Amino acid sequence: MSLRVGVITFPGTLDDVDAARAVRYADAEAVPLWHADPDLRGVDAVVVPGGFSYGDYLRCGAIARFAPVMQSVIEAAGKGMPVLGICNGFQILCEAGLLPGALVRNSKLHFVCRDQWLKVENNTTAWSSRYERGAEILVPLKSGEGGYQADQRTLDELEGEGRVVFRYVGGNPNGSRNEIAGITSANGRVVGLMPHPEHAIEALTGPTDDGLGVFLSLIDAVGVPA
Amino acid sequence: MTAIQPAVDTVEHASGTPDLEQPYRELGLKDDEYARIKEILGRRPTDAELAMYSVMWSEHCSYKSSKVHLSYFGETTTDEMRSKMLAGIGENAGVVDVGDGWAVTFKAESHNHPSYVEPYQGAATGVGGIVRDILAMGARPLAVMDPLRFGDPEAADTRRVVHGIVAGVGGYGNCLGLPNIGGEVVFDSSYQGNPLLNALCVGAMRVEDLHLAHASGTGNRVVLFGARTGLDGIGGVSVLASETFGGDEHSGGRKKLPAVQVGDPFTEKVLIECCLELFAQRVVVGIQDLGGAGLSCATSELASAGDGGMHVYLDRVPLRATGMTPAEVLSSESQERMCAVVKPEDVDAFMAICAKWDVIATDIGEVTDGDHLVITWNGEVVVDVPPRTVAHEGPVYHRPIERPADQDALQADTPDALARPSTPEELLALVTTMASSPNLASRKWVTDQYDRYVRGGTVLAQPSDSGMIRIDETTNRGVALSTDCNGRFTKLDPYAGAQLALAEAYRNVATSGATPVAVTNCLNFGSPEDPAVMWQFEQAVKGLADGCAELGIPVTGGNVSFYNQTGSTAVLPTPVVGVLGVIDDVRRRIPTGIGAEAGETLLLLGDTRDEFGGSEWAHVVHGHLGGLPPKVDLAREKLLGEILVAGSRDGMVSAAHDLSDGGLAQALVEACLIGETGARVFLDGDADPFVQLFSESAGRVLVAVPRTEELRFTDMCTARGLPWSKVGVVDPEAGALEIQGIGTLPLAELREAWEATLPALFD
Amino acid sequence: MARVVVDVVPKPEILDPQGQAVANALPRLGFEGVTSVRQGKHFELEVDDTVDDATLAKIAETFLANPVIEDWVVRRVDA
Amino acid sequence: MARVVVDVVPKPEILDPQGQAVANALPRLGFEGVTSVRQGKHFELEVDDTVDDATLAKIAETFLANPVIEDWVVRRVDA
Ligand SMILES: Nc1ncnc2c1ncn2[C@@H]1O[C@H](COP(=O)(O)OP(=O)(O)O)[C@@H](O)[C@H]1O
Ligand SMILES: [Mg+2]
Repeated sequence: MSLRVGVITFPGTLDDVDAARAVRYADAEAVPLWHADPDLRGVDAVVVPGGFSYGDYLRCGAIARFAPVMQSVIEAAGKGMPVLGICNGFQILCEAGLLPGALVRNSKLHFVCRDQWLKVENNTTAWSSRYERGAEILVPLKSGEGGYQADQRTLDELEGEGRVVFRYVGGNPNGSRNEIAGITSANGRVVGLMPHPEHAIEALTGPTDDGLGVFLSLIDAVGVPA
Repeated sequence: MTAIQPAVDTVEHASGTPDLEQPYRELGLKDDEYARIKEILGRRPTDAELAMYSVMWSEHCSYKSSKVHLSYFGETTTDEMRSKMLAGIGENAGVVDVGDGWAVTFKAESHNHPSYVEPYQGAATGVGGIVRDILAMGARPLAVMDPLRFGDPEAADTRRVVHGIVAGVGGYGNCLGLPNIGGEVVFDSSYQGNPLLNALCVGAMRVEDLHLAHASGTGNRVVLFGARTGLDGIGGVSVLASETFGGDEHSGGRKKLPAVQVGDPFTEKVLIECCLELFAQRVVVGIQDLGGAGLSCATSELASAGDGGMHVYLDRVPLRATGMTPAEVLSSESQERMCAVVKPEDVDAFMAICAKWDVIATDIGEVTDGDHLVITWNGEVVVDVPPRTVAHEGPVYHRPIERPADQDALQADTPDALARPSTPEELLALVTTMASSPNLASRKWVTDQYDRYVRGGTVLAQPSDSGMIRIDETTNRGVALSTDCNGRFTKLDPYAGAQLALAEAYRNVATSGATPVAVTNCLNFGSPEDPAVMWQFEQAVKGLADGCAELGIPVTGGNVSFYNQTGSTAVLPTPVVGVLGVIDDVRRRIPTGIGAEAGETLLLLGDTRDEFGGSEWAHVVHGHLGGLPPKVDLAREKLLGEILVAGSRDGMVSAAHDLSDGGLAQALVEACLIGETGARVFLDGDADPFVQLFSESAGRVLVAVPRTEELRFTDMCTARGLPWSKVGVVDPEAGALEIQGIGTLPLAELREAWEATLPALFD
Repeated sequence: MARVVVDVVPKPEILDPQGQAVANALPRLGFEGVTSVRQGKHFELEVDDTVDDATLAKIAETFLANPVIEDWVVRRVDA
Repeated sequence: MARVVVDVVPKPEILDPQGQAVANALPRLGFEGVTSVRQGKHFELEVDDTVDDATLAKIAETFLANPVIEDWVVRRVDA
């Protein structure tokens, strides 16, 4: 048996096929989860993928956080289940209160799609243990509202507790405070990031395969079920 | 505020009031066209019928000026060329069998005028429309491309148009989850008041899943699904309402409606997934997208493609606005709607799938025996027409054609007398000047606003010669696409210009290792009522069709956009050509940047002649346009393509970049910058260095071959009669482009020149 | 110094996907009784006393709103 | 039936790139004297008379605004 990883689809989710592919590349089983169905189908972990859930017309992730499936995810995360939010998924996790802060329009107001260098600042989370601390990885960033914002106290707390997992290097692409690209919950089980590791799992279709480590890390966190 | 209930113009009323004056001229119909409608119906049309005929008989929908010329595409397509074509001109989009059981469908369309009025929404809905065309074939849309033309980059209004169009293409495509894999950005002052927004979509399906829109089977249901119908884009038709109600907004007439449509990409994304599930569950007989002419088009086309009879209960259409008249409902261009024909026993399953996706679906009618399209409104008949007369039997014009009086003078004004750089310093400076000019500078400012990764199938996108996507993850089969057109070449000689566009797109596809198999086009011209424009059009169509016949690849579809002009000045004739190629294994793609393997040799394939008519150099340095465009040799293009594909298959080529605008110098700059690797280049001492560096002779490609493959590759070229010359070596250590005898340009300096231009203009 | 508010809303006949998304979501979140929503933009400007109403109208019309698809209202508010 | 307006603006300490872009553009377009701009969202709701102020506040706080980064104001207006 392999690890079962749920991949949520909301109406408007786009990168679910990619997240599922990345899960498979890490030799785990991708289990589709539907926004309207609270059943997590016995998965070991959940990925909330990128896209524009419900169109994201109000505010990214604002509507998705109320979906029935998210109520189950919030509950499971409370019990320690690993949850990864990528891009829109990160926005949803922030809206849902699983991660602190919020994501706002990019400082230049344009959507930005580019290959982005990130520094791995914390390799003790459920989704980053396969990296060396301080390693630099190249993965796509593609978002219009990727500027990470939080009040000073929250920022101090995140930095003080080492909860910044990924940081932009080589220039701030979107105005994120402290160049933050991804953060984790206090227990290291919930991680959200704006860049797309699921789009860097093979050199054929991504800039590198640097992103695969995110999904392989999960195996260390959960262990392969017997 | 009470809405006045409109008195509806019924067929019965129309029969009883034969002499009622109708505003057909305001709706764009000519006297004889109106007379023909009366003849077909045996009475005057109702308001609703008039709305239908006027929009369906418009240039945009009926192709009345272009039809007689476009038939030439069919005449020049042989059975052999047709052998891989599963659907061609006349369908929503052409479909090609690409092997492994896969069918690929692709098409381009223009949305030029709306993109000038409201650039963001015009571009957004342009993308939305072409995606629905692909979806209607039963295919999953996989990627989009956006050939764009803008006015003078320095002009104040250009900024508004560029920002709006680029954000609109990105806003819609990104939210829809379709990677943008290529396009064009060209600036020329002829597009100042008339930018071009062409959008291309490509999709794939299993061969057996091809769906062609038709409505056969008496008793089958007609279901409208997707967004509600509102007052979008019915500015023209509002004259009907105002005619009846005195034209005052408060009395039910709608004088000043914007002809602008607003896109909702989220609704379209959901519609895509919903449609694909409907296809997969096999609960649709036929499907039709609602495009330009809304329900007028969908109902009349569906009916005439089937057995001919249909009854539509128009009052059932879910509306977004109150007090809409039947004519308005029929003409509304509200986006994100589709129409399906469904067997009665499948209706429940159909509705359940729509409900799952929260898509509004309404049974609005049925297929009937008989051959009339009957539309009722609260029980009264408002339309009763033979559908073919609406959809397919519109007027056909043989517009006057005349070679422009100044064409000879234009061609005689050759660039030969223009001052050329002669010293090494001048030549070296020119390399940088050209690389930083608006038409040659890096397109990153544009393409960085587009998601090129979503769906995980993008193998090549900007800044590659072609966009390439993997369509089968198990076999790694994929397709490559490129769109091209040099409007200056087409202006100088429309026949040759169209062939040069075809040649360039063909070459771009082959340069990435794919075999070209099919062609689409988007023909953007001025007014068809201008004989000179019609001459350009006729010549371009002939050139393109003859070129395709010579290359042996069919035109599977396309789009014509006329009336692209500011005042009486037409845009440069711009027949954008899109070529689709197939690659059996995307892992052997050829990248554009050099330096993938150490110690590569740089070879130039093809012949270089002194050809500067319509060149970027003449434009940038002298603002000159005259003479003749470069010679076209399609047999050579074909040979070149075969060599590149063979080279890719046998692992002999590690990078390749085609030569086009800006010539060898620009190709070298791009190959170095994209590959982040320097090179040492040696020119032929016996030939003019300016010509070698900047000529735009067609049929040339720069290739990088590993040292170990050099002999094998050049032997193959020699054996097959393809001229080649060794022009340099890749030099990873140099960090510069060194042109021996001319000078050295550090890559950092070149990158600054190449990448800073568009941000400086538009940030 | 004065405080000025400019509200920009999509014209009534123009599709408003944003407002529609909010309206559709409310019942799902358990909020009944909201029958329609339109979503627009809200600008708060600090302006010098030299800026007159005509200028403010011009700013709203030519820049903050797109009159092809949007209506706008300018209000001066007490600071 | 009642008409309700909800205005949502970024909190003063939160970076507002959109407002800033407007503020920067105005002088370029020849409009002087606007010293600061904040850009937010403006909602116009039609609500049944059963919807009370507490519910409206809840809708604004939990849904229309994100209190981490935004402030909001609810106003009933005459129909
Ligand atoms: N509007 C656009 N949208 C997407 N990609 C574009 C656009 N314009 C240019 N590109 C891409 O940028 C690259 C360079 O464009 P261009 O110089 O026009 O290519 P070529 O000369 O080979 O036709 C190509 O990969 C092209 O597809
Ligand atoms: Mg090219």
